Amino acid sequence: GGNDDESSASSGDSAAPASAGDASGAGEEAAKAGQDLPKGLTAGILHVQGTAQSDQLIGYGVEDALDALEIPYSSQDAQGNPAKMASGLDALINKNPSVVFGISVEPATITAQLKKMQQKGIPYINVGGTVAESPLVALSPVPSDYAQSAIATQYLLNTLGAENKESPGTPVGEVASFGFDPIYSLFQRRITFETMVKEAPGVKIVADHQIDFENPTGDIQSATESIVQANPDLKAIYSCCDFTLPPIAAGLRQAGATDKVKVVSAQLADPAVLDLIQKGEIDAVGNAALGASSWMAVDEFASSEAEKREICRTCWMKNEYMFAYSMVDKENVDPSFDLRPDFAINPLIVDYPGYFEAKWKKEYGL
Amino acid sequence: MSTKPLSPAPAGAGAGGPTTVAEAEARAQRWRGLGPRVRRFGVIGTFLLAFAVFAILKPDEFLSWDNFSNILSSAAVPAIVACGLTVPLIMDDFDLSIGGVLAFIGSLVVVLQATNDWNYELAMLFGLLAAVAIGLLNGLLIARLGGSSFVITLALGSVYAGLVLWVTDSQTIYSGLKPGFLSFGQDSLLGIRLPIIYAIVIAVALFLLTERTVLGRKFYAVGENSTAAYLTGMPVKRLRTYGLVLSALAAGFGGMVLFAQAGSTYANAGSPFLLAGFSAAFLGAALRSNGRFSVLGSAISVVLVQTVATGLVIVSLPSWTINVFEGSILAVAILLAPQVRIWK
Amino acid sequence: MSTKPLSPAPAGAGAGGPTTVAEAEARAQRWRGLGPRVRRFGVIGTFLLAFAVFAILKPDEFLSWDNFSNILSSAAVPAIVACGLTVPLIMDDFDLSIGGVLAFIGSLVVVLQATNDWNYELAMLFGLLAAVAIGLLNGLLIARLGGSSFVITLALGSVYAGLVLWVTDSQTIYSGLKPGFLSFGQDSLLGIRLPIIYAIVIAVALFLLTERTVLGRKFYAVGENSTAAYLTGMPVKRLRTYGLVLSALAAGFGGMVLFAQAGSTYANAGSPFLLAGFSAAFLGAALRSNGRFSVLGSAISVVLVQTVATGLVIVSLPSWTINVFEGSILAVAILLAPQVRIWK
Amino acid sequence: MTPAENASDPAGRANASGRGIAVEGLNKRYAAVVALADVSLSFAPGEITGIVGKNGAGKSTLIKVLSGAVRPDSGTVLVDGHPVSLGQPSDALHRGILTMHQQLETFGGLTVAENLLLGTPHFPRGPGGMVRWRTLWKRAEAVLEKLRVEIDPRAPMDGLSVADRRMVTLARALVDDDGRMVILDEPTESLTAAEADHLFERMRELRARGICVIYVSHRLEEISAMSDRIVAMRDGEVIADGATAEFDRARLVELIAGPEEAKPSPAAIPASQRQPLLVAEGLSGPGVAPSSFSLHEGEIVGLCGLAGSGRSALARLLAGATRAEHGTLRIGEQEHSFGGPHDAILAGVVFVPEDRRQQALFPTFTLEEDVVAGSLEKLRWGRTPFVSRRAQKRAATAAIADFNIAAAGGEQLTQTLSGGNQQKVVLARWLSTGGRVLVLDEPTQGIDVGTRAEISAQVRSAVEGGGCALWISSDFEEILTVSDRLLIMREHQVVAEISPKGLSQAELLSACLPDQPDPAAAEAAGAHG
Ligand SMILES: Nc1ncnc2c1ncn2[C@@H]1O[C@H](COP(=O)(O)OP(=O)(O)OP(=O)(O)O)[C@@H](O)[C@H]1O
Ligand SMILES: Nc1ncnc2c1ncn2[C@@H]1O[C@H](COP(=O)(O)OP(=O)(O)OP(=O)(O)O)[C@@H](O)[C@H]1O
Ligand SMILES: [Mg+2]
Ligand SMILES: [Mg+2]
Repeated sequence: GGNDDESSASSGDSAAPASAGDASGAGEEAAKAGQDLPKGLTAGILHVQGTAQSDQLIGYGVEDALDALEIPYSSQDAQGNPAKMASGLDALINKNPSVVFGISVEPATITAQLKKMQQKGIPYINVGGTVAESPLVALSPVPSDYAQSAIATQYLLNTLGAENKESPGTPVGEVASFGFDPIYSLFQRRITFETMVKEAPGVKIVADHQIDFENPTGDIQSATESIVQANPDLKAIYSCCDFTLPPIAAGLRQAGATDKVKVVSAQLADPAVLDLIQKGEIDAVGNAALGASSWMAVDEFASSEAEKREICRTCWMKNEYMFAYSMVDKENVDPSFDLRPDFAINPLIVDYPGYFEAKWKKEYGL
Repeated sequence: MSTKPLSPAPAGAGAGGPTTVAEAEARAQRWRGLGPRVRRFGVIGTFLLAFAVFAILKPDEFLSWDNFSNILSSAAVPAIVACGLTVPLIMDDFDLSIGGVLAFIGSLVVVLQATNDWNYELAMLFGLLAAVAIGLLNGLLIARLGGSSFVITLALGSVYAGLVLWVTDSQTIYSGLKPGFLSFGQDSLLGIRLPIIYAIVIAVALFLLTERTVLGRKFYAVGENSTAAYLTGMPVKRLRTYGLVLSALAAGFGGMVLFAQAGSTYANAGSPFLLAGFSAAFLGAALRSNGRFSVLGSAISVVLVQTVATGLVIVSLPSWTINVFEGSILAVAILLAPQVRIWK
Repeated sequence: MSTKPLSPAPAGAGAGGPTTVAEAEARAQRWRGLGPRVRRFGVIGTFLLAFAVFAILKPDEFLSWDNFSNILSSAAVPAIVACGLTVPLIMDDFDLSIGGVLAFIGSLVVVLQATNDWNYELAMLFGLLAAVAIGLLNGLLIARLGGSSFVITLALGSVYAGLVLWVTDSQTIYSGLKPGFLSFGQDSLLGIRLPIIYAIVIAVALFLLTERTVLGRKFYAVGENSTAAYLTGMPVKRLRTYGLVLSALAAGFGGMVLFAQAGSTYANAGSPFLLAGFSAAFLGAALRSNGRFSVLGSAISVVLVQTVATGLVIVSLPSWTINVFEGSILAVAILLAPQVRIWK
Repeated sequence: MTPAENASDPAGRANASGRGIAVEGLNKRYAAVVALADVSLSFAPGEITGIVGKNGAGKSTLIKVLSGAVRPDSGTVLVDGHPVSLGQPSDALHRGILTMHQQLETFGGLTVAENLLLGTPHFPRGPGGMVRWRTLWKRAEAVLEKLRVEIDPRAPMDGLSVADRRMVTLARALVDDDGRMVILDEPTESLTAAEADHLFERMRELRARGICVIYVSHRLEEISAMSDRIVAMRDGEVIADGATAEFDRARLVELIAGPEEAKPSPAAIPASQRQPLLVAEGLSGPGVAPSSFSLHEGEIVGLCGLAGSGRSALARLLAGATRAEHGTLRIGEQEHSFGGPHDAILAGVVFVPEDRRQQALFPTFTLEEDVVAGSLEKLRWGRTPFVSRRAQKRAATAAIADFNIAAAGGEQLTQTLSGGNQQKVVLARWLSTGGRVLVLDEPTQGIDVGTRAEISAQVRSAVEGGGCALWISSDFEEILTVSDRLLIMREHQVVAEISPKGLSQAELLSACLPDQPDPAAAEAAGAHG
């Protein structure tokens, strides 16, 4: 450990600063012989909540991508505790890595550490989920919350339309939503949902429940039951995120409304949800291949190192198709899912690991 | 001889000012112009008022059997945990490990049946034994070796939370749970969901134990004055250990019910029960005429609080006002509570 | 009902068996074969041992100025909050509203400058005044009207958490913070980060207040025996109100520092401080020779716990073992602590 | 027989008879303090042993050893000649040794019946360990009946007056008719002669049943009358041990207080010069029916009554701890209506409450901190808000000397002081505040004879400069000697005023009894005195 990336970089090769200027769109074309990855790169990984399946999924993505590049790394798990986010990042910085990948850690809780990293010239890259914008975050190649929410909402509207006996295709009915606005990405999802529903005049949002993050499971389950009771005509529930689904399913089960109320959600990372989809307790979940976020992040970091240029904030976007936004429902659910090696909840639609591994082999000769 | 407390409430909670009961009462009467009859039913009245508002706003939804059953079933696990932790609290021991114990025992039982393919009854039995062992350890460190209950149980709670990650390998376990185990958490008996029945049975059992048996009276004696209890030959350490074992058992059982209800383990399952359990116990104490912790008080408080929370969801207010209303109802109720204490 | 579980007063919880201090000591001596010299430094010794292990395993990282400064700066806001809540705790009042107050006052100050474009100094002043008002309200409801501090502050904490959502419109606010405000949380003085300096100043000020002044002596008197304090002519209600105001002020100031440090508000900012603050206060009390809550004890505990947490992070163990080690170190330290209390 | 010979003998005596309880070579130290130094004693069945000694002499420590509450550093306890290990109180209880400790420790929130019987074999246990409440009430009533106490067994303990609580704990120790030993540590503290008589009756009953009774008291007349044998202790040692007949009062005083004679109290100011300082007219409040009386400058007025007659309630009223309902209270020229103790303190009232443990002591304060707690403002360091450590030390040192407080030093925690010394701390705290009107509720409880004289001298000198004192004491012997005038309370009302001169204790007691036929006679006696 303890390398100084500047010096090792310059000793690695001499044709370095050439392509620093045309950062955007450099991508594949920039692959030239001689642009080897500098030696001695190391990385740190900061988990926001190591017990969360989504966190593990994204984390494994980063780890496997780094393994493919033979970059050693060390990890810290903040266990969802802001104080530990800060001290975990401190510990990572102490090891003087070339880069730190943070898994959906809100920059606000680690501002002091990010400033220090900026001074030391260590880039901080956010992977997995959207966080508040910050100049201290060098890169954030994450799936779009709007997109995930939009496909889920559209799925829901389509279902409601299909169920409409009087004028098929026109969605009607009462829906409820679960969300938590203070988290920015979840706010984006709810707003998308709300905006799209407003355009369907037959659909009415009868409840908008804000999750109690101190006691999410108990709160969601009891709120589900209450909402179902308070709104006997409820047709569907839209939720921001996958962790709400087991308690929502349990609440519906208790209220005996599993069949009556459709449940659709954005974001899919927890395999427990696959089980619920297969059982028909949850109808569909908007999925993005979260692991792709990790590989894109590592790729951009590697390119910037190889090409001796700043990290490009937008270059990853040309690969956004890898997220392969899609709905997982009973028709296409694959419950044999394993976190490794698939990194996506359903059979890979786009084989991004293969793509990047091939690309790196070609560029860096690994 | 008069039975009325006339000496200053001996350094009691909230004492400070009023030296005699009569004086406190007189003073209270002065600032609030309410008749004693009204104040007597202050706490319950505040809640009833809140319920009435819910019932008027959403009569069909709030006053339905479904809603009632929903409230009770949401209250079941918190009530089990709260009743359990009330027992050591009676003896002035804080058991802050309940969150960790709940998650650990629950996960253990799930892992044993799902991963190790044990019989689910055996797994549950093992879970209960493990809970007893945890309680005994707490008792050893706190009652025998004299550690501060607050710090020891907090520390051990963190250990158990770590063990949860270890036994579950940091995964959510949702497959492999035996059907019998799921029925244990999800079935109904005579139209009443099983967790509600468990909660009632446990609350009644612990109520009888603490209020009606000789052992329970000794628990109270230790809580009132542990030196006096020791001097009168009561096995103070053993009694305190019993209390900690009971709370660990209740938390462990609560964990099993929780995961059986949910049909899976999940992360951080225990932590919400910590604050909820203690606030129920303290609210229950404030409701009682003598200000003491009691199993019944805790159980009732859990249900009251859950009813308010559900009612607020049903009338569907903006989310921030839910927090505000919930807090305000609680605060108003508690301010009327000392009256009850005075008038007995 | 005593809510002070650590008091070695006759009815104290930690007591249980031992009638006299010396007797407890004799008994303790019997079961542990350690010399008194060793036990005297039990707690601090356990921590030092842990630190030594960290230092040996990762000398460069653990023993660096950077690490030291990191630990202190992570400990700064928790220490401010813990020192504040210790003051009412000395008088047996639990202030569980600190989490809500911290988030509310912090958000208020951010919103006033970012959304309403106030001068940041003015916003901060307003925030402090609001904190005082909150403390006075707590004091009114608890000390004057006799509500249970545990339940009232819990309830009001929930109200303030709701108000956070209201003032921030449920959004994370990260733009519009004035540069002066950001410097207030992020700059350094003589190479020491400002939050560390604030924490030290506040800890020292509250230490002097509670341990060295007439007022502080009265705080302790109220905590020891509020009836006696009342009969001695001390304005018990006013003193308890002061305590609650001080803790609200500290929490509010902590919130400002937190958000200035972060450069934005964020969700659920307050809740981690609740348990951390109280465990520090209780640990601090267990560390002291007479088992009393003290500002210094709380401040030192925050730093000790933070150091262990950071050390465990640095030696980078699997995450579940971190929980287990953290809990175990705390438990062992506390078991050695009663010795210190006995031997002074 | 010299005390020393006597002290070594009893063990043999107990061994020979095969019955009884003995201690041999007991030693107990607390840091620098020697609480027991090589104590060997034996207690024969059917004998009442009185233990006397100054405060801090080690009496309670001896009792704690016998009851298993404290382990000696060395030495053994022999029961019927066999050494036993009394590791904890239950060990002693199982051997039939029942104890009432000096410190009043009760279960405040539980009922009287539970306080009496919980933890004893007499507690009625139904099927499944359930409490049989009805039996419990009956048994408790029966137990209380033995002491002629009328307390509702269902009443919560913390609603009782100190005297009633004392009676309940006493009844608990006296519950067994077939135990081996009953130990009572200052049982008559805060009891008047009327209640004490019932206690003595019961003690004699136990003696007749062959139970050893050990009994500690600072009331010398009482101990002379009740005990068969007296043991005197000083500095942890037994300094005298013999049949009661061998001790006359003077010898007892010398054994307790040491050779130097107690200073005689300064003479009272002649009645004619006295100005009324405190005047109450028709004053009533919680526990006090309308009462009229006055206290004059330079006067110590004794307030007498049976337990429960409202003396403490009146004291609380005067101290502002409870609110007056009707009537007027004047101090000097000014009429007062106290909103709380702070008002009373401003008006110059100093109040020493009766219930030391719950209303007076700060248990984990150090001796220094506790003694100055009433006069903190005087200890400011200049004009700063800080407490001057030096001033505190000075004040504490003065108090320790003035009140003969036996302690290891100013740093000793008040809860580890002996009972009498705790009381001295409380008195010192109050008397150093320098008020004009002293309201003293059982000020000398638990205090040894030597210091009692000094305390009355202190109070006397405090009132000398234009103050007055209301002195409540259940010890009629004491109240007759200290007071210039006596007020009698019956049924919550001040009903009479008499002069103590030439009054006997029996006469005083009969004046206090509720069915006193002719209060006017007593009043007349007071007026003419
Ligand atoms: N736990 C303790 N720690 C330190 N010293 C103690 C402790 N208990 C008793 N002592 C000391 O031992 C000595 C003897 O105390 P003890 O209570 O036996 O006296 P006593 O004869 O009962 O006096 P009193 O008449 O005042 O009740 C006292 O000086 C007291 O301060
Ligand atoms: N607030 C009150 N309301 C009604 N009765 C009261 C009140 N306060 C006291 N009493 C009555 O006065 C009695 C006397 O109580 P107190 O504590 O004053 O004892 P006391 O008369 O001083 O007797 P002693 O102290 O000798 O036991 C009580 O037993 C009770 O019956
Ligand atoms: Mg004594
Ligand atoms: Mg009295």
